Amino acid sequence: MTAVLVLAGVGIIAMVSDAMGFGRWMRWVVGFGLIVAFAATFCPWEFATHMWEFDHVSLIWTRMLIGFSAVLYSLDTHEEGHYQRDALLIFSLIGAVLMTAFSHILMLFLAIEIMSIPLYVLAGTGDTHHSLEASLKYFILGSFATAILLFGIALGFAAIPAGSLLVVIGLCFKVGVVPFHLWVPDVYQGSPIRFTAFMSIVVKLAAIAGLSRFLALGFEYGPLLIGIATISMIIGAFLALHQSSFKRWMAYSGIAHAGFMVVLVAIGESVLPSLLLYAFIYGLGSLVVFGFFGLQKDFNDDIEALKGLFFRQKGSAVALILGMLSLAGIPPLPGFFAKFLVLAHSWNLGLSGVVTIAIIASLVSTFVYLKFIAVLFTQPKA
Amino acid sequence: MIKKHWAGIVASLVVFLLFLTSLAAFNRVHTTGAFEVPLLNWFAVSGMSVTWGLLFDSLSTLMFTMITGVAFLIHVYSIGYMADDDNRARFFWYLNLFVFFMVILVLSDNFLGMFVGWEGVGLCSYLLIGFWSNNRSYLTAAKKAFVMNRIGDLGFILGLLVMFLTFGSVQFSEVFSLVQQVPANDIALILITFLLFVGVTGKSAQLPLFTWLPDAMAGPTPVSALIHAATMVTAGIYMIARSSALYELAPQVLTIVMWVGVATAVVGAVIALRQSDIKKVLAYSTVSQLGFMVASLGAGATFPALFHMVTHAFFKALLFLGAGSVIHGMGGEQDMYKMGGLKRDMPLTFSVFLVGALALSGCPPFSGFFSKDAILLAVHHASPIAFYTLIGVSILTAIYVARMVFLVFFGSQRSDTHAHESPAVMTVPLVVLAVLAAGAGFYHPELELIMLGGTVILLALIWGLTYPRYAVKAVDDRCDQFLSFDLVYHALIVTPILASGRLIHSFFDRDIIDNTAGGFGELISGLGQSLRSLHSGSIGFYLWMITAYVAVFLIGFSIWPF
Amino acid sequence: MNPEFHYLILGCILFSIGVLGVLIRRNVIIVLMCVELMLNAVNLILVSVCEPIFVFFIMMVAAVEVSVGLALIARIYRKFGTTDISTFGQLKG
Amino acid sequence: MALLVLISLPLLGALGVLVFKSRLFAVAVSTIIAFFTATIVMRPDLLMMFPSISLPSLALTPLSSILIILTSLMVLAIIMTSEDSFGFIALLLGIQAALFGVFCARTGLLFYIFWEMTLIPAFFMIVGWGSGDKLKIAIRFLLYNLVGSFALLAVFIYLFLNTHSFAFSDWMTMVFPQSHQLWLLVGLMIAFGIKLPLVPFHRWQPDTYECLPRSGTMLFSGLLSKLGIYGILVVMVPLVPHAMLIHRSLILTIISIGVIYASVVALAETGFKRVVATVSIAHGSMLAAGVFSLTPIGIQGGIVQIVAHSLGVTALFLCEPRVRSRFYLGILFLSVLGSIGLPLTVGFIGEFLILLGLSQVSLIYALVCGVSIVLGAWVMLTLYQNVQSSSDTPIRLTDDEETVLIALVSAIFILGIFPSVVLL
Repeated sequence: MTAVLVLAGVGIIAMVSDAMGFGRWMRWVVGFGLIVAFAATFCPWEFATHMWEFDHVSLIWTRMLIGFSAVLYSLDTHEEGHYQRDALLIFSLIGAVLMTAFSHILMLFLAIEIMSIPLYVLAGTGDTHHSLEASLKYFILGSFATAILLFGIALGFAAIPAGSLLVVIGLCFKVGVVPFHLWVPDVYQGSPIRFTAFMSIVVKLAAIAGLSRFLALGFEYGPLLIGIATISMIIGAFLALHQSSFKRWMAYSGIAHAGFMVVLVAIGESVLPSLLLYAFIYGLGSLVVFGFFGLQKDFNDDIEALKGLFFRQKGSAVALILGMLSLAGIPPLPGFFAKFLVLAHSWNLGLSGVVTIAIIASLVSTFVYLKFIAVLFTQPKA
Repeated sequence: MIKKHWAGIVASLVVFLLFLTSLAAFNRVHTTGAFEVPLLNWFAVSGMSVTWGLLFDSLSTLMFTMITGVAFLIHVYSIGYMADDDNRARFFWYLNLFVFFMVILVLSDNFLGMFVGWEGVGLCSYLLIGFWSNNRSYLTAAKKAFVMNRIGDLGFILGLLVMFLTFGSVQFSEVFSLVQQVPANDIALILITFLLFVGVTGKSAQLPLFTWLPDAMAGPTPVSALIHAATMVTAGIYMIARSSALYELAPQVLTIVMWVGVATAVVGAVIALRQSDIKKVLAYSTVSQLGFMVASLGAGATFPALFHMVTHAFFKALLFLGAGSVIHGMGGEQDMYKMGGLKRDMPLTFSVFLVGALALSGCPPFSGFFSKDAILLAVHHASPIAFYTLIGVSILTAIYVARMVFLVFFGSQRSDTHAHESPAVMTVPLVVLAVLAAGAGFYHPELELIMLGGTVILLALIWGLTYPRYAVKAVDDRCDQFLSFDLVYHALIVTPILASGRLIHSFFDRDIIDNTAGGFGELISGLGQSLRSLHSGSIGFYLWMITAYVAVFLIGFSIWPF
Repeated sequence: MNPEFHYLILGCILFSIGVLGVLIRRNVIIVLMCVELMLNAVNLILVSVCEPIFVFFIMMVAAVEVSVGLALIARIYRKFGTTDISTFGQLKG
Repeated sequence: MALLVLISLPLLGALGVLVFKSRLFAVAVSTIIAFFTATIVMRPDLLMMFPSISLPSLALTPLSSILIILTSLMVLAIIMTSEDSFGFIALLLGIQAALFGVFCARTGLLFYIFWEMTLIPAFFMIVGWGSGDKLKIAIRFLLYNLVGSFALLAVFIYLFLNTHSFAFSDWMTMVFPQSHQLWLLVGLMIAFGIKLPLVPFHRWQPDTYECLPRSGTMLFSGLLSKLGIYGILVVMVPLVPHAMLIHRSLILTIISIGVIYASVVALAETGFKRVVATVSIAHGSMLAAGVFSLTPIGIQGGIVQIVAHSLGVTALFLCEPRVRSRFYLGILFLSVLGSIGLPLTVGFIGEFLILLGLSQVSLIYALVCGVSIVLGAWVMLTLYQNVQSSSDTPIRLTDDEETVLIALVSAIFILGIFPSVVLL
């Protein structure tokens, strides 16, 4: 909880920074604040209300989220004067953190909103047609989904069993799994890349955390979720085949990975450690890809522009390759073990269908990743 | 002089030393009996082991002596014959290598060691046939020789496999002692002997694998004399003689062997009648004579075969070297119809060649008469039909020999190249060989007056009849493609294989496998492409989709609660 | 047949109307209003099952959403001169 | 522990190469590795100088000893003769590390990890240093091999869940029901058959060999293709012996067809690299046939043939057409002899033992494979004569290449006369 307080403080400072006129320090303040927040997650002084409870698991989630955001922020080279945006980012992060720790359904709803609403705005800060379109889509679809989720909550209170299903659907929307993934590619592609990175790492993981925590309240949607998850793996893998936009490409790979994670979520609390590990490894991979590569200044979103990158800038190319290979699940990189866990767990439960589809999907997606990597080695047509 | 010929001289000396060794071994074997010299434990795998040693007994030492003797003479001869070739040194080291492998072949004390020599001499034959490598057709001939020999070798090695499975060893001593326990007509035994004989048909140019031998004449003439007349091609004879213990227990195979031999003798002789190239004539005659030996082996008579092998080694080497000297004199000309009347220009060559010719056509008292006589007798015991066939073959032999002699040495000169007698370094070996060819028969003289008289009269008749046709008029009845098995083999075997190769390559590999594999790729990427239409980009559509799915889930939930 | 049930029915009907509006109408503002309608339908249900805190929070959130939404729409209108959602279809595939 | 050092040495070497950018350094490193390997294998007692941390997951068997020595020597040879940039050599060393890993691994997980580790550097070699339509070829190579890897992964997961352990020892002691054995067999067949490659999984191979630079081709044909047969020997044979025995005749039939298939295709191929590549498909299939005969002698022959083929094919690829000096032609001819298995070359021992093993099953298989030997002689001699009578190429052999070639060829003949070194 202290972390949330720290974050809130930093957010407010950032918010008013321009007025106070110490804008040029802000970057350091925010970065430092994030680190302090991360440190604060270790401080023993915790208090639980009936609204939230930072138990062991949610603390791990929190550290993951704050840590990833901190690294992302520190690697971000897009110098821009608008520190309100950083403030919004931090508020959104607060929402994400709260999502991992809610113990009352109202808190879940609020967390989602706190997380989403700043992002509606941030998506549009690119001020291009794409950016605004992304913002609009995110806003309309997002609020629509929120309304459905709320409706579910309401029905739940009215003791109508279908309510929890609607809540799950609302969460699936935030996670971005098929068939509620339609917004993901468009929004990721349209938004400025620093926010895309934030969404594809922090928001996705927070949503996963929220989903698992919600199901932990005692709702049983295993078969449904597993079905959704397997379809997501396939869709994500196949649709990434023909993408020319890097952000969109990452969106689809994220959808596939979300599928893998949702399998673990659906299996239940018994595999929570595996879920955390997978989330961490996924976050790490995307962090490397985005942070060490995507956030570099001279990068425009076009994959074709990456031709021969390996021969131009070895450093970022190698980082990108490593991240990609990890996401692809090539041993000995961590991604392999994550996927391996999913396969092993689902085979253990006799879900041979899932295993088969998962193997096919990861075959395709491995191919997709390596095809992407191969681009880095092809000399551009002079 | 020395400087120019050092390679040849060294090589000849080496072989001469080997020859002395062979004499010593020969002597020791005939005084104190057979003895062995172990070399190394080659390899041992799960129970079965192959040790490698040299075995000196009467058979191997006989071969050893003959090979090194003839080889020495031919080495000396080659010094003169190859005098102007830039690659002499290489030539001589190939020759030495050949002698080495040949010795390995005859002295090894196990079949696997014999196989090593067996393939080794094949290799040297390849190298020497293709010695003049700037001529592509020579290379092709060399390749043909090697591959066809390999076909035979496959039979050999399969035979060895069966031998291993049956006796668990390939050592002569063990196999020949174990074979006594095996009942006659045992299937394994039949298989072994037959497969080994397949090897023989390759190496000793029997039907159906003999066609490489005539092409092998592409090599320098001394090579033809040494490898393709005197020594290598007789390896098969040696092998059957060596494993006669096995063959005796497989009479059916023996019959096959005999008839293959007879057929080969006939085919060789018939084809020889129509050749225009002097070396080709000799080559086919070699095929035919080898047929004689094999037939005799098939008749179960080992000694006559070996006897004929030795005499044949002498007179055929003599004939080849004589032909070589003729070719040398004619400046590389091999077509008999461009020669003629050479007996004036090269009297010495003519006389020794005549000796060889008479020996080949089996005229008493030359060696050929006695050995052929012995073979005929042996075959007569086995099968009269084969006997009369071989008599006919001998007559054909006499005819083509006469034709060759008359065309080359008699009549008028038919080309303007002025032939000259060869240098002493070439003629001396010729004389030595001539003496051997003439006298070797008395090693084992069994005179039968009927045979003697019959042969003399017959030969006189033949020579008288053919003289006007070839010596006076030199009728051109050449037909080099006469009875060509090559055309058949090409049509039936070579072309189909190559064609199927192209077919598989283009059809199975490209069309079937690649398209199947590629098909999956297409499928995947097509799927990826088509799924993209799901993301139409229109907000309205997305809203509809979400609502629809929510509805679907709700309905599904109400029907069947998860 | 207790009264809450009627409220529930009414709420569901309102919600469905909202959904239909969102689906059918092309004008962003109308869509936004329809979303608000959905939220209020939820509020109605929640009131009927007496969850007052919820209602307040939802109102607040709805207000935030509307403000953000209107700002966004204003910006879009200023930039493109239209508020028809069907004109935004560049990001796809 | 020593094995850990063994595996990490090449990786350090790779880093060093990237840092120092010196070919001499690369040669030095691989020499050191070679010596180290030799030490480990020859004098296990010397390992006491390493802190003895027991690593059950890594161990040396006689077979893997042979293979790691082969690997280190081959890599040394390749690096000595390589004219590619340092990135390439670094990848090469990386692959060497992975190969060491595979050969030493005693648990499925390590085996699979190192197995995959060979794949990625290989992929980069193709896309980075290949020629022609390299992207397409690399992707095809990748697709084939990924299918194989995932088949392997599926099998390993199955085994893991049934034994709750990754150790080979636990796997081998487990007895699986017949039907499962069949599936395991199929999966492993795909995994290893693609790597080897066996017909009909062979189509990635000729293009890849042709596209790679020479050192790459030597690496792929001489070492990487051996992974397949090693897997068969170490995983397949001990794991599903019954299924293999039951379906032996079927497998052998398929493989024999493949042997003939490849030999005949080789007759239709053109171009030095393609011909050698296709012939080595035939050799690989024959080698597999020896192992699948499941007779001690056949397996033994297979192992000998691994060494023989590795030496022979490396020498052959090293002698791609050059200035036709007498030395070049001679060495090329000797390598050709090695690859057609003339007696007194190690290839002969291998082929003879394989044929013997096959004939213990049925003489037919021996006959068919024997026919392929005849065809092989035909192909290789044609190849040699084409080079012999082709027009000159400007490149001539460097001293290093001559040294390596002499070493390889003499190894071929020495092992042919004293084969007991490579007989287990």
